[in-house]
Amino acid sequence: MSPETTIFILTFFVFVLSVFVGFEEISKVPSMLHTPLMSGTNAIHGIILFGGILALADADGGLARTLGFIAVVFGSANVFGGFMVTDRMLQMFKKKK
Amino acid sequence: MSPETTIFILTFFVFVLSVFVGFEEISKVPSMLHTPLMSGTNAIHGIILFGGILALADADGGLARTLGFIAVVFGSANVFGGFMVTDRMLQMFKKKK
Amino acid sequence: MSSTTIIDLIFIGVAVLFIIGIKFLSSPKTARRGNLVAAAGMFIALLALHKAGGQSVWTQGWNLNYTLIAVGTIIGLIIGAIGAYSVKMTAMPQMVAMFNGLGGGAAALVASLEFIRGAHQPEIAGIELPLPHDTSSFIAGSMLFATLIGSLSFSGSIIAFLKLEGKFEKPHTFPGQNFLNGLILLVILGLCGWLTFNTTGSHAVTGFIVMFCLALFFGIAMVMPIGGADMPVVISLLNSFTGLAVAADGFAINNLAMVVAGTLVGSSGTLLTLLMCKAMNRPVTNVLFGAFGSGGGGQAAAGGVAGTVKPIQADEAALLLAYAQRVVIVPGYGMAVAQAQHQVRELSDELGKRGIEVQFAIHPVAGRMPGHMNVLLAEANVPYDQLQEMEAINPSMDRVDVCLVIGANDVVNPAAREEKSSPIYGMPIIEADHAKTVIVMKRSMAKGFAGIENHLFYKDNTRMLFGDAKASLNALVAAVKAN
Amino acid sequence: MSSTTIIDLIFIGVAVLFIIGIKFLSSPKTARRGNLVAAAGMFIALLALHKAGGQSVWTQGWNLNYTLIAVGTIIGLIIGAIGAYSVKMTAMPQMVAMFNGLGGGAAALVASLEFIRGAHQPEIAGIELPLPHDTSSFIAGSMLFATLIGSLSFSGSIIAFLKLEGKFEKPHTFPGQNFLNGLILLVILGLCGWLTFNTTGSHAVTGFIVMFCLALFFGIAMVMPIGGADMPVVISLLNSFTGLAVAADGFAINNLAMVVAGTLVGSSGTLLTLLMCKAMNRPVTNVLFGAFGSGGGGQAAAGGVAGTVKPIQADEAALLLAYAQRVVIVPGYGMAVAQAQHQVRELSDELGKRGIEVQFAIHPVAGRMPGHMNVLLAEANVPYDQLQEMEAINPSMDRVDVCLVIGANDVVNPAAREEKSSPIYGMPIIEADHAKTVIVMKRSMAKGFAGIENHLFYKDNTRMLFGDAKASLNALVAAVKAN
Ligand SMILES: NC(=O)c1ccc[n+]([C@@H]2O[C@H](COP(=O)([O-])OP(=O)(O)OC[C@H]3O[C@@H](n4cnc5c(N)ncnc54)[C@H](OP(=O)(O)O)[C@@H]3O)[C@@H](O)[C@H]2O)c1
Ligand SMILES: NC(=O)c1ccc[n+]([C@@H]2O[C@H](COP(=O)([O-])OP(=O)(O)OC[C@H]3O[C@@H](n4cnc5c(N)ncnc54)[C@H](OP(=O)(O)O)[C@@H]3O)[C@@H](O)[C@H]2O)c1
Repeated sequence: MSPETTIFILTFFVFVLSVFVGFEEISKVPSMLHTPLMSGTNAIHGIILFGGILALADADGGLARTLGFIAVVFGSANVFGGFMVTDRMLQMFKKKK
Repeated sequence: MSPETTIFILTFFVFVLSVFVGFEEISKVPSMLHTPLMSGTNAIHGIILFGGILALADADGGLARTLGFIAVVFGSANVFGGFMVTDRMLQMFKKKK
Repeated sequence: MSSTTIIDLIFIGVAVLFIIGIKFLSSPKTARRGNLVAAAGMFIALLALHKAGGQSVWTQGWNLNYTLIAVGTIIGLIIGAIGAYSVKMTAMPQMVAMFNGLGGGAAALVASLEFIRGAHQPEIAGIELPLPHDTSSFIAGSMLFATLIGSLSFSGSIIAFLKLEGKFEKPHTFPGQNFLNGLILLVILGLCGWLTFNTTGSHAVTGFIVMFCLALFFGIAMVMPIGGADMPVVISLLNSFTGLAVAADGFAINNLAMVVAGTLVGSSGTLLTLLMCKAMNRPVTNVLFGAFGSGGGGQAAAGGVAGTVKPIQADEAALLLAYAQRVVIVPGYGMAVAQAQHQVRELSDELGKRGIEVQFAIHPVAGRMPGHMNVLLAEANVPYDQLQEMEAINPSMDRVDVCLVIGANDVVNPAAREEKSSPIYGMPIIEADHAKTVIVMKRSMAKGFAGIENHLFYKDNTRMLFGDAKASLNALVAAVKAN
Repeated sequence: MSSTTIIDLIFIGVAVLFIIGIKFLSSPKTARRGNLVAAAGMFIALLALHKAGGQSVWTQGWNLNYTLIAVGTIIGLIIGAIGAYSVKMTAMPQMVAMFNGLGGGAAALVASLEFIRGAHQPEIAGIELPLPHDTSSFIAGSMLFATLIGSLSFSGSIIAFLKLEGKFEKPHTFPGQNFLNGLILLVILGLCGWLTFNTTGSHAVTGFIVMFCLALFFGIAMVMPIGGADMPVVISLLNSFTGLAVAADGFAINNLAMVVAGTLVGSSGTLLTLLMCKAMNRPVTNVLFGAFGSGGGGQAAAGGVAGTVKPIQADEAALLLAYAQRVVIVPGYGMAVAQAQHQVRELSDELGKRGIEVQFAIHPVAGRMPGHMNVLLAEANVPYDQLQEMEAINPSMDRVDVCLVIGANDVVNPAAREEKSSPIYGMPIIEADHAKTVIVMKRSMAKGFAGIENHLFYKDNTRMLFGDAKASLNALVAAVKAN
């Protein structure tokens, strides 16, 4: 079996396992955390920034550059903004003395 | 990066994710199920039977054959006995009418 | 071990950090740390970033592209920071919607770039992705999936954002809408199906662009008909969509970290959406396709019910409070609208000074986003341990002298308990009606989000204190002080 | 897609079946189905079994090896079936121990075969395992790990089995034991370290064999000192060990299914072990290295405490029961020893007939294995819904007329609540002493597993009904019928 196929299979497997981990983790979460959790995970998919960077890194031609650039801006806003707004939300929850 | 390394990395990753899945799944289980759960997982690692079969399949020489044979016997007892004893245990738990 | 091996091991570590981060995020004590853990993971990933080939992105010669990357990242950082720190506490959901939309857009663009590139020079695909031919159509498929879902999430989130901002908050519906949407979706899927197996040539490019635009439009068409109050659920759904889009991108450009991160968000987000609907006791389909939610935040017209409404004045209410031993405050959406959280705090302190036991009963879906009340009261520095979950307080409600309902309606509506026919039947409620006396603060007899009558307002032990919550509370505080 | 791709996808499906199986196993309603799901997964995996190379094991020419495989599998099947179906309900833990041990042995043997083969013809390793040189030492490492852990689990489980069978149940300890064990372990690890980087040549083989034997011995030395009653915990630990060994084998022979299955068992087993200890309120280290547990099931000598013991006769006890309204039965290890579950059922039916409300209070660690009481009572067909968890029944214990304690001791010992000094302090107990009257059935004043006095027996509202549980119960039933 070609190593490429194996790699593909394994990557797919990693995907499947991640699905389970994701489900299991959320299964019992208090509703007051729904919004912060939504916001936190939202920040995590900001990893798309890297996709943008990779795409822009070897982009050639105006179109590719423009799209790549926008992707980077969007991604970066998603990841940085996401984490920051989540943190601000969660500050609210810290026990008052 | 050589595909072999990638395969290795990915396999390792699968391992890591499985650890998390295993932990998450058990985290909240009623104590009356501890024993059946122990017994059920015990049956699952009976998959070692396949290791034995593979080893025996291309074994050459008396020693290899003997060890492989023992491994197969052990593994097979583990997997079959494991599932059967678990099932018997769990029959006990079914709601009486 | 070769450096690339190490890099990959680093990415596994990153994935673990994400997993632990989400784990922590799902428990109040560790939530904040969880967010930081995830952020740390993201930072490490950024440093270790490398191409599918293996060479790091940072070690190769600087060029225009890198300038663009730097500039773009910084611009994004600034946008994000301003957005995150300028926004009012209560406006955070729309902020999340916005960021989520941007993420979706990015995912769509990345996928498009790959696809179009592949379409122009097919052979590259072979080099780029160390994947055998028999899966290349899978790759094309995941690019298309990422584009579709990503752009859908982009436009959808923007609509959600605008709705939460109060722009056309009312659902826009017209007959046969769901049918039309279904039709568009069919066309999109058809296009994707065709493109999956025709990835090259100008036709592919054209078809792709059409698909892209249709997806954008579909996002709008999907969210438009949904009532503004249901946006939290919609956002959560779109959030998991973006996650899946990112995962698909990960497959397309063969980036493991993206696959894992995206998938985690996708699956946890899906479950979260379902949990949110469960807390409102509504099937998710009802949220997405039902015309319910039209109530859109209490603006609905008042309706008549047999029974008498017994109004009360602030000073009389103050008396009741001042001589109570145990008071429970039930805040709702109205408190958010009136921005009355600080006055509420003042009142509870005032009562506390007089040795009265004051507690807040928080309903899981009070307000318009989960944790809405917690956020507001926390902002007003109400001690954390004064907040009680619904389940915790209900059993002792009949030992409460005065239950003060501030701008809450559906979450204290006995119909959920008593009327099988009611749309909220079965939703757990805070049993305010069990208290010896109930004082309800609202401006009118208008209905709540669910748009239904509330018999609590007509019960013998209920008094209505009409007026804007903030105004009434100021009056109350003054009157209590006077006693 | 090539056939091998499909096979691999099948294995992913198998892994998913295992995951779902374990998931189901951890909830009472679905537990049995869970076991079947996992078994189904195993069967599919067997059919799809193929070599690292990719060719199926079943499609190639038949030869001696295949005959051996067939014969071996069938022998194992027979052993397993006989073991599984002949064993008494209460002896199931030792059966699990036995099967687990066999699995461990198999894991060790498989790893040894690979290692020795590699040691003889080094170059094979390269062909066999599609792994780059920079990880070959990792492979060697995992072979050694599998051998060490596997054989340790093998011998350890056999000792556990024998102890549960009542052979030298008492812990065998001598001063400096832990020290000696530590020393052996060091030697083993040293050997492994050396072997990891010297995998070839006759020296390697010798060293390997020595390591193997030491590991076997260590397994014995590790379990010997532990009291028979702690065996469930030990078995659970060894179970997760075997899991890890199998996973390591999976790495060694590059079999994904084995890696996943083994790891799942390893991690879930580890957590399960911790949960078991938690239920007994003892740190796991205490179980493994503490001399505690020496009590070994109530054989300890009786001790004197200030206070008077008030014996009671069967017929008098019967009167108390016959005129009670609510009776709670607390079964313990003694009921298991006396095999009195059927008599217990008879009594509860008899009382039920007279309109008396009878419930069973099940302590999580009553008996000698988790769920011990559930299994016994289920065997005697006690209706499932008559069984109450400790947490559920404690709040209402003070509304119980008669609490009938049958061969339970530690799990109803108030010391856990009151005496900071007590070894079981902090363990949640069934609050039998809150009942109006307590009747304790045991043979003597002997201590329980924890080997400590129980003040409950001396309380004013406690009566002791001495004698073997089965005998006493028969007397009771007769007397109740007489009334
Ligand atoms: N939390 C979530 O995640 C979420 C998400 C989507 C939907 N929902 C839904 O939202 C509802 C929440 O229930 P709720 O009781 O919190 O709110 P509600 O049922 O929507 O009722 C809010 C009430 O506050 C009153 N109000 C509005 N502005 C006010 C002001 N300035 N001063 C005083 N009162 C004011 C309104 O009556 P007047 O107009 O007469 O003043 C209205 O009846 C539930 O039906 C829930 O399912 C919740
Ligand atoms: N469940 C588990 O997984 C597990 C595992 C390991 C350890 N443990 C420990 O085991 C203990 C369980 O507590 P437990 O109260 O169930 O049992 P226990 O504390 O061990 O007490 C059992 C009592 O039953 C009596 N008994 C023995 N044979 C009898 C017979 N034939 N007829 C009547 N009485 C008889 C004994 O007193 P006489 O000799 O006077 O009759 C003894 O005091 C806990 O300490 C727990 O931590 C539990």
